[in-house]
Amino acid sequence: MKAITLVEAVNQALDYEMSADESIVLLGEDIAKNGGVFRATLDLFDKFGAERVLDTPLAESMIAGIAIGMASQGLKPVAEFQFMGFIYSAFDHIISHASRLRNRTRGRLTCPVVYRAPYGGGIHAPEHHSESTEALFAHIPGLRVVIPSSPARAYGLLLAAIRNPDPVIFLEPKRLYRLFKQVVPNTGQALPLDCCFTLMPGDDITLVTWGAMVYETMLAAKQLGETQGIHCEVIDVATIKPLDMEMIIHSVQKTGRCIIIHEAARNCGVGAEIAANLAEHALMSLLAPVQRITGYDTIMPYYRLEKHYMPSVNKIVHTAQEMMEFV
Amino acid sequence: MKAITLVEAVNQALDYEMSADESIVLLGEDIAKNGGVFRATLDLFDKFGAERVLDTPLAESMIAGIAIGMASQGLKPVAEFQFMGFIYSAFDHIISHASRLRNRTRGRLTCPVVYRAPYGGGIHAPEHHSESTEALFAHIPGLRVVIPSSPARAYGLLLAAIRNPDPVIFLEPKRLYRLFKQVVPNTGQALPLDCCFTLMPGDDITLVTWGAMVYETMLAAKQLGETQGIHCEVIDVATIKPLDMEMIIHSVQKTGRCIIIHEAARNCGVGAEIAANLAEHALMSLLAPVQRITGYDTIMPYYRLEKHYMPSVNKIVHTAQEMMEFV
Amino acid sequence: MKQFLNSQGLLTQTLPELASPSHLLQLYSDMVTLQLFDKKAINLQRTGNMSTFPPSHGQEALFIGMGRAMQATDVFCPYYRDHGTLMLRGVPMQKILSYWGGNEEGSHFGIQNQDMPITVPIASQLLLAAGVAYAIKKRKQTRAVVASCGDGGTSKGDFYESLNLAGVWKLPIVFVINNNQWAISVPQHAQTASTTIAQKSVAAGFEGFQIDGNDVIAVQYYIEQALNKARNGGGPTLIEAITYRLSDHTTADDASRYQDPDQLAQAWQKEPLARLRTYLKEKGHWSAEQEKILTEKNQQRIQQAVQAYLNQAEPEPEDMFDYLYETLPKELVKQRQSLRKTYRVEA
Amino acid sequence: MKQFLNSQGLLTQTLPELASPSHLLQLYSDMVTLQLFDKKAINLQRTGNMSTFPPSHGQEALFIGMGRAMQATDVFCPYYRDHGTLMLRGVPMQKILSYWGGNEEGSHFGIQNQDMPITVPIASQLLLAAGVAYAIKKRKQTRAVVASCGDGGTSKGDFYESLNLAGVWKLPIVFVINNNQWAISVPQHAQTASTTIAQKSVAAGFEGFQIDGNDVIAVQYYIEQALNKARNGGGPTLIEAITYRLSDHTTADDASRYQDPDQLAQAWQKEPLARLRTYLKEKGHWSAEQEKILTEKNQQRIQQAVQAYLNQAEPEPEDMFDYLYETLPKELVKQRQSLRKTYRVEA
Ligand SMILES: Cc1ncc(C[n+]2csc(CCOP(=O)(O)OP(=O)(O)O)c2C)c(N)n1
Ligand SMILES: Cc1ncc(C[n+]2csc(CCOP(=O)(O)OP(=O)(O)O)c2C)c(N)n1
Ligand SMILES: [Mg+2]
Ligand SMILES: [Mg+2]
Repeated sequence: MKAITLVEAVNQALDYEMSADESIVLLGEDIAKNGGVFRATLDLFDKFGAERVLDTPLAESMIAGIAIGMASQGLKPVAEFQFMGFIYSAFDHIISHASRLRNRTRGRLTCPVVYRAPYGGGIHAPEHHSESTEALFAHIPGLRVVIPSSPARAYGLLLAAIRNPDPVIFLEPKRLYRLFKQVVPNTGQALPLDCCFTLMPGDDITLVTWGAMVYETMLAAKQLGETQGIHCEVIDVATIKPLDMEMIIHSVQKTGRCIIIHEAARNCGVGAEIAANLAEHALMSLLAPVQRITGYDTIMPYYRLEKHYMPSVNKIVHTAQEMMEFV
Repeated sequence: MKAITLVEAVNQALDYEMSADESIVLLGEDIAKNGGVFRATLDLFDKFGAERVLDTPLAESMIAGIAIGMASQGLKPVAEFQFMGFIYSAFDHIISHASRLRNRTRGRLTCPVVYRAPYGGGIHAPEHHSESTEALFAHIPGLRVVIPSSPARAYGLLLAAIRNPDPVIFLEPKRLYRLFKQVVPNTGQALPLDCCFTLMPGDDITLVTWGAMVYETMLAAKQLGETQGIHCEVIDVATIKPLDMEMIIHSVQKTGRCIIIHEAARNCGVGAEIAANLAEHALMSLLAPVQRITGYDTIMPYYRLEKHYMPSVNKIVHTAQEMMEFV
Repeated sequence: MKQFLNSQGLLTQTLPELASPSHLLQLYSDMVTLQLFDKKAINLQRTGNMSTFPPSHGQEALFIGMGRAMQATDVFCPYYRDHGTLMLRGVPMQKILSYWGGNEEGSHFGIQNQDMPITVPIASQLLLAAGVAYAIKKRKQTRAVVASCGDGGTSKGDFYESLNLAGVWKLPIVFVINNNQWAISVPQHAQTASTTIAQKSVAAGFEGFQIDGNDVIAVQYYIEQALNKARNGGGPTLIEAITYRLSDHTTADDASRYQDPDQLAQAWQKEPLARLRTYLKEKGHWSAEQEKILTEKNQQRIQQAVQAYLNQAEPEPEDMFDYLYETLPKELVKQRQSLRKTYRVEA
Repeated sequence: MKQFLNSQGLLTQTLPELASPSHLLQLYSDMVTLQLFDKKAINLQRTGNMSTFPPSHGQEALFIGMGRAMQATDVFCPYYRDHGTLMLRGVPMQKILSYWGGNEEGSHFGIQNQDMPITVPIASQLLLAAGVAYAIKKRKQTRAVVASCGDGGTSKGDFYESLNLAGVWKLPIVFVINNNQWAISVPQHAQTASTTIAQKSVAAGFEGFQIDGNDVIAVQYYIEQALNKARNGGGPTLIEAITYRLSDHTTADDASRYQDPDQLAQAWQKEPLARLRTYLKEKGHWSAEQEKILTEKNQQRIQQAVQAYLNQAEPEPEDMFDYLYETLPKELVKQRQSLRKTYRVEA
């Protein structure tokens, strides 16, 4: 079997599920003939036709809103926002309607929508093309927020997201779209939407991360293990909402130390929620203050400076070393 | 001098500053002849005329966007969103432009806008009229977020917000609009936009809160002090962004205990940021895990149940007692 | 402005087939019901039994005609003032009261129904409606969507985005704008410089026209026509119904702050019930006696609904968790338990 | 479609006053500059010296005519493809390169200027522009705003909200839509069912018309007219300029995936530079020799800008903090220090 990239895994999941389930429709800008600007929907227009793969007019509020209307009729729309930075005008529909339709109608109508968007920085894109504002969605009751960090998890989590009867924000770390490949059997096997993934076991420090930062975190963990004998447990949160704190707390109770790494701005980022939970539920296990390594509380700079904005392997290694020395 | 309500204090601040500064314009829905649905702009249309007090067409994205354009020309727009629940379609302009204009142009253009909105629950309003999603703004670099909790602070902080050369989200706890009165001298004296207010000194527990919950927190603190000899230090955060963690940490280093109380949903609320900071910077002072008393991670229910959603005096008292017993 | 019955109760063109005497009596009766219901609801608000309520006065013909124009299998996407239409869609009065009385049961509707719940953020329902219309079109069903909105709502981007999509995808949808001349305190001429709202459809490349929204016959007839067109693949229509808000915006509003009393008095001359009553009386189909019976029958029905509303059990606090997700995430199960505990402690 | 010079280089109506031979030479020269600049920028991208770039090919007449129509005191609110106009507004080429080269210095513009920076979220600039126009109107200045947008952008709510406000507030603003037939891969007929984009102004109650966006004379003339109207209290105008995107959407795009080569070949027949060259040659104002000199002069100027761009210092990492707020909050001062430290450590 051929190894595939993360974006190919997204395509494979869409293809698999569209073949299995007639009610799925895709919609977005440039997703039909063009196959999406990142080619996530490549060939699906040819395969499933113009009634199931819809190029919409250019309007994000519209994309979000019509998807909800479609879903209320039993379709399962998978809507693509071309970049996460263009999702903001769709907020009203996501917050006011998608997240609430089931609750508001006491289950009379439901909203099985998946909102996909490429997210995060690191590809030298223009302004607004490198956003990582997952925390905004994580604060909204009624939503689920999912972020895969490997081809296999992209495949399994996207299948789960589509099958889930409630709205899911599915953010795809675009820096990883083509960074590495994996063999991903096209078996239609979904992954759970409510638990973290332990990517590496370790006893000294728990490194909690998601999205593209999983990549740097794994490199740092390997380096720490190999060169300094510091054994990190690496957790890919993957399902940002609901947050599987049990697994994280369990790990921190074992290691006594925790570093949370994310690309988004620090203030009120998802890292804060994790750290707050640790302060509430694992206080007595902590051997050192919980650290967050995050993007700065600045606007993601134009691309010349983006590498300075994003957490680096060095910084993770350095923070881990300091933490081991804390007494 | 006559004591005034919080909403009257807002009006007084607008009136004072509009008299002093020609460049201020007000805009929003129903703010002119009608004086705003809460009467925050009462009489200002008559006093300052149709060129400075503008009823806009009904469109929040528009209100947010034109305010930025006005500001770039040196006007100082104070825009009202009728309720915070209708601000979401304005997110794109607030996030993509208001917060970035100065940075993007390296200071060539600036954005001295104040976005006001009544916020929070507790007045038996219809759906979408009881939102408290301040955390969403707190995550956005380039913004300031201010929430007064008394007539005097509404007056002083609103003056400061208007005078500040950068965009400010100014959220007015509508439950407090007419709940109590204070004498507020109309001296034009602004309050600082970067520090908390200690409303009550105490040695046992630090209670950190803002907005309408200041009211319940003060009642709880009094009750705890009078009936059980538990002395709470009550901090009104007031300026949610930037967050004055120094004052909070200082207090917690003294008391060793902290309860954070807010009305907004718990997950990724501003309380998480405060707790995370305490876990990072005051870990060794903590005698008990930091607690958050917040709204649930549910949609603010229609008004029959809103009292069950919001933190109560009882719950604060109860949590404080438990915390004192923690060993 | 398309019309059959003018404000003097005189015909301005031949009546359409639907306007049989019995049907006109039905329409009249529906309007009376709505009017009495609204008075009662305002009363409930004044007596502290409801928090806010947006009355229908002056727009009864629109709400009723729209309801009667739709078929059961069509889908209605209402705005917050549309309870008159919702009642004809089968939503019990008690549910309308529940909705404005702060209980989600009101949005459940209590019946099997695919209509959207009341949508508070202005004009957002129009995009939901376009999505519904696409689902109908994709499945080649002969159903259509009515998407309703106020004049103020036509200033929102969502209005235009929805029209534009409906045009380019030729969706089976009828947009009905209740132009009641006001958006709270903002008069229509402060919303837009376009002479009519109907002409806004030019921007989306399909037909739009004005109807007399105080003429219940015109309302039903032209919406029916547009729905037929939509069901048969003819695409969208924008209908601007001219009405007047003969009341405060809601019970929380005081229109005397901003409204010219003369304008209001003039608008009363065009009120929708009087003209139909005049016409029916003229034709010998209606009498004071019948009016009395109708009123009494309605009062009873409304009183029953009000009693049911007042007697209904308070919702359970945990309800706020129970419809959030199909499966409640474990963290929320804990929160739900904690709510239960707090509730017990405080009770 | 208003036009002076057709694609054969023939006049279709008497030339306006502005079209003196020397001015036509200027316009031609501007277009050549832009075309050469774009080729160079694409080259920089291909050689790894720039990340993404949106070329002007096929739209040079629009960008140049629009720039020449404006007065210095007017305000320009561009979209991301408008660097041709920005150059005429006084923004140095080096700054344009910096912008697309990932450096905020490009949005500073390097000059005193109230024009908006390039606005990436589609159509959002139109609302900023309406706000600018209100400020101008309030202060009773005789200035006006040009707000520019692509055809795809007219599907966004912001477009309509801005038009609607401009109409009802009678703002001094000219909306110029570059209808280059494509929004990335989505053709114009998939954006809207309205026959023209110009007619969308009907929804907002003011004038709209189409111009030949490949005719630089028409572009300058009609935008000037509309600006004069705006400056003199006549309110807004919507101008749809018909062009064609004779290139990929950006350097990141591959138009051959979705574009019919015949359509492209046809569009080349209407290309804006050729017709003006033909006309000028015909009239004896232009020669191959002059073309050569012009090209060389431009190449030099562009090369200088490119060198300056390539040689310019990298921005300092702390820059990301230094323009965020007028006064940096203390928490951010700490973050700035930490960045400095990390930077030193890693360097
Ligand atoms: C997006 C949004 N903004 C503001 C409001 C507050 N609001 C409620 S009704 C209303 C006026 C609506 O006027 P119109 O659309 O004409 O409908 P009408 O009430 O006249 O029937 C406003 C501004 C809202 N519900 N939604
Ligand atoms: C709000 C928003 N959505 C999506 C995009 C991504 N995007 C960039 S250009 C483009 C197409 C724009 O087409 P058009 O407005 O016709 O301008 P053109 O590029 O053809 O000049 C899209 C979808 C964006 N920049 N902003
Ligand atoms: Mg109205
Ligand atoms: Mg285009």
